[in-house]
Amino acid sequence: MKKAFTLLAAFAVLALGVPQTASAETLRVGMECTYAPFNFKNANGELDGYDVDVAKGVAEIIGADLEFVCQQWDGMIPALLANKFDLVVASMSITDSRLKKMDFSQPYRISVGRLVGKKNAGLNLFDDAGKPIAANFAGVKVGLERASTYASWFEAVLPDAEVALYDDNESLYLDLVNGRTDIIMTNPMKAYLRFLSKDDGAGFEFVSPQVDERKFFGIGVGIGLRQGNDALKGRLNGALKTLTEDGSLEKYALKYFPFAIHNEKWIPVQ
Amino acid sequence: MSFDFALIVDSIPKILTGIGLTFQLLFLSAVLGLALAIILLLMRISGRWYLVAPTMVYIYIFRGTPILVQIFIIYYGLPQLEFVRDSIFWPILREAFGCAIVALTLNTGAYVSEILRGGVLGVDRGLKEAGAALGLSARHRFIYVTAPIAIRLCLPAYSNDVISLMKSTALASTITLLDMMGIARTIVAETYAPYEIFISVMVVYLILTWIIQRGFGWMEKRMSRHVRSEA
Amino acid sequence: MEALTGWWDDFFWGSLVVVEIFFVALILTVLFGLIGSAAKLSKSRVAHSIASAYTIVFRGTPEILVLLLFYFGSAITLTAIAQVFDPEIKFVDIPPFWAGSLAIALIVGSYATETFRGAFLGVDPGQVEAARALGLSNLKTFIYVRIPAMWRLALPPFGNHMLSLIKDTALIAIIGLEETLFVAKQAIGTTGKPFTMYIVVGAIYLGFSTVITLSVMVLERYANRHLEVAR
Amino acid sequence: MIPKVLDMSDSDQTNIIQLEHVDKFFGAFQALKNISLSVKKGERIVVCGPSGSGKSTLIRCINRLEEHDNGKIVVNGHELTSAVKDIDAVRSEVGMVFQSFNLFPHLTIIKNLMLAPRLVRKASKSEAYDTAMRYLERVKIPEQADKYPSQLSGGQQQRVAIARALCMNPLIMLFDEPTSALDPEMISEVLDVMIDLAREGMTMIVVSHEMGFARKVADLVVFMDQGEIVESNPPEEFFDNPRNERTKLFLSQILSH
Repeated sequence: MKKAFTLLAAFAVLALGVPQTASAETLRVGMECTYAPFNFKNANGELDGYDVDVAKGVAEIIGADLEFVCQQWDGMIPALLANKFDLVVASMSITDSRLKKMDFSQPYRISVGRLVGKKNAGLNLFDDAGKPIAANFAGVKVGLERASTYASWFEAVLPDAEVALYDDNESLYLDLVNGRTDIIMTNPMKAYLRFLSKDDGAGFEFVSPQVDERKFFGIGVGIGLRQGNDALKGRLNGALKTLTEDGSLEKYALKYFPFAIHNEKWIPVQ
Repeated sequence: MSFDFALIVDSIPKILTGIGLTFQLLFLSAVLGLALAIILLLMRISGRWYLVAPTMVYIYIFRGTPILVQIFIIYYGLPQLEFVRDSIFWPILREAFGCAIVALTLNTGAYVSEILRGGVLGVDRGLKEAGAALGLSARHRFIYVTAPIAIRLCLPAYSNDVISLMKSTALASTITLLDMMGIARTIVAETYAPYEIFISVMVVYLILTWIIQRGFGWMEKRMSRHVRSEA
Repeated sequence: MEALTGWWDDFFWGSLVVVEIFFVALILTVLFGLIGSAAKLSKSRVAHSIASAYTIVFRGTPEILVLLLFYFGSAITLTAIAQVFDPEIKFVDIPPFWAGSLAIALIVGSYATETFRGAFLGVDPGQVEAARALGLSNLKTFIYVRIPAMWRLALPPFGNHMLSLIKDTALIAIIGLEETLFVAKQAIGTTGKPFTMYIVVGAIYLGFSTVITLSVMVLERYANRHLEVAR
Repeated sequence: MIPKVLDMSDSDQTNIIQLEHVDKFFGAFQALKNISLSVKKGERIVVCGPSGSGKSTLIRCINRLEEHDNGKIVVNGHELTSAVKDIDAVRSEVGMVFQSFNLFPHLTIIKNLMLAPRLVRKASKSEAYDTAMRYLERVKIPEQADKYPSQLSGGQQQRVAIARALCMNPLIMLFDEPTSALDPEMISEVLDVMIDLAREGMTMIVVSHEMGFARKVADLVVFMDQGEIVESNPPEEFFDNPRNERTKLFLSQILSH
């Protein structure tokens, strides 16, 4: 039996690894890896996308190595807090509720949401002022990503809507096509590229104006990090400023979209 | 590390709102799965190759692949096929609940039919012969001799399978259902407090397991009165 | 099928991850099973209670819950423990590979505990007495008599544990390890063909299950070679 | 000494069981070799022989618990073939008592007895109950009616098993080593029931090594070895003047202690 315990002890040391200190040379970056075109695996099996480009650009400027960690969306913040990685570069919007638990850099792209539904379905969900008409959501099944800004928006603004929560963005489109949901709310840039411009999205269109209530969608998408890392945050912001001003962010966006998706001018946000 | 007890107190009622769905998934798929298992068993012991072979393939496939993959194939995979969406099954497969029931039923049916077969094989051959020697038909022998003895023999294994099934219902949370697990995951996503929430829901699952075990223990005791001699 | 072009190598690497986890977890499962059964059979009340609590908790909780709890909880707990010894330590972490392997090994190990316990009890005490009478030490009796005799009894149910183990690896996709199911999700994102991709995953697992089943059959024949009737 | 079958002149020549050149194989192993045997109504046959000689296989073929490979078996006018449709009907006329009792463990004694009459004979509940109680009284354990088999001693269980077979009013009773699983002190209680049965004129084939029983009731003692009938004679002849060497050897082994 003694032997077994020695073995176990030896194993424990192996498994726990070396305790790490905060001043890491290597920064671990959490993302979904299935959220094209922001973070995804390309045909060569390499991580690619706007978020990935931003992360690499930042890393180059601050002189750190990167290690990417793939994480399902609903566990992204718990994983960050549990120290599964150091940064979230995963198209995560900077919102007040998230700021209570974590910290963000300055935004590196804008954050909005938009509803997608069947063409000519006669859905009349928003009034002319761009406000949702709650009554018209009755009987409409809505697909959302669990723990997304869109889910928070629906819960607050349309609490009676019939909502199904998915573990990843990809499933939203699958079930919209399958008819299990009538509308979905998601990032319009992604919806356009991944879905509306493709064959399987041909019968669908945006059925709402852009929704960008700051309370829910925040001031944009930033790099997430644990609280209390102000030095790191300062370095990230410095790098993002450079990337904005030297045109890199625009260059990254143009790889995937016909337009830029960041705030064109560097306006530091409090 | 701080353990937020207030959060637990807050969350438990929310988690419990999902217990109804967990129960529905468990009971419906347990009952349907048992029916399927009996059909599979009868096919398997029919001795006719055209009934035996498909049953064996079915059991091999469903026991040889992860239930999570089965759930994904049924929920996300099947709609890719045009004819499935045009079929009469679409109203069931359209709903996440229907898909979960179908997946859990098909899965547990394969396991339970093997358990039942073990029970049937465990019945002493001499007892079946005694029935035959009395002139009981094959059907009567199965109903009155083999089946009641086999049921007692497989009860312990069956109770374990019901517990496995209960644990599998938690996977329904991966296809949008808000069972206990689904609600727990949603709360975690909102509160970023996995530890507190997951431990709370774990306690609820453990209580359910305990209840199932107790229930079957009681049933076993009642059913095996004949084994207790003189006591 | 052309949807699969370019994805074969990803599935291959994903399968390799499955294999790695399987073997790591297998070793741990045997370890946990042996320690657990030893504790359950020991005269120490404390060891017995700890082992009982272990089997109750891990056999009664959904696998997905154990996995999530481990993935998120381990770092928080270990960090808290480490800080007791050295407040300078900011965090201690288990990589997902180890968290996943450890979680499924603990789950299946709880089943193995019961299997090994039953098998140890099933070893004919006469054999042990005979070995002691021949002057073998306690340890030598354990290694040369009890373990081999126990192993023969434990092998068939342990074969089933190995199947559970391989199937539980599918759950690790939920904590983001890039095994086959995760590869399938990525492939679906590009190709929009969920049925095709998940069927591939199912086929891969069916292959693994088959290999394990056949290996167990070979092992069983080897373990029982002394029982073969001389011809 | 109880009266032998010879005085039952009314049932004279009809063979209720007829085996002609029966072979039975288990894989490559031949369990029965060219067995021919005829049993008249009311006749009592005791089959003995060393273990593995095919005695059990022989009587198991008679109610088709084993299927013979060659030859012909006729029971009560029905030839047993793989095509025989009413094998259950044939079996219901042939009672069988097993070495290991084979009572249904999940049923009480009375329900063990009532099961087949209810299902096969379509007897009413009260009819079946009355018959069952009558036979329980005959085997002298009516007070055990509501117990479960596991609560009875081996001798009691075997007597229940005999009563269970009798409840079907069989024409023939087959006994497959009915006492060899019993503790010595219980053997006689079972044999007594069997002797009673013989006295009433039941047609019986008994596989047994109870030579005292054979002497007492058998019309014919059949000795089998290696799947063959080696010798068959009335008991006086068989025991006092065995002809075959194998019979002599067997008898010397079985009677020497």
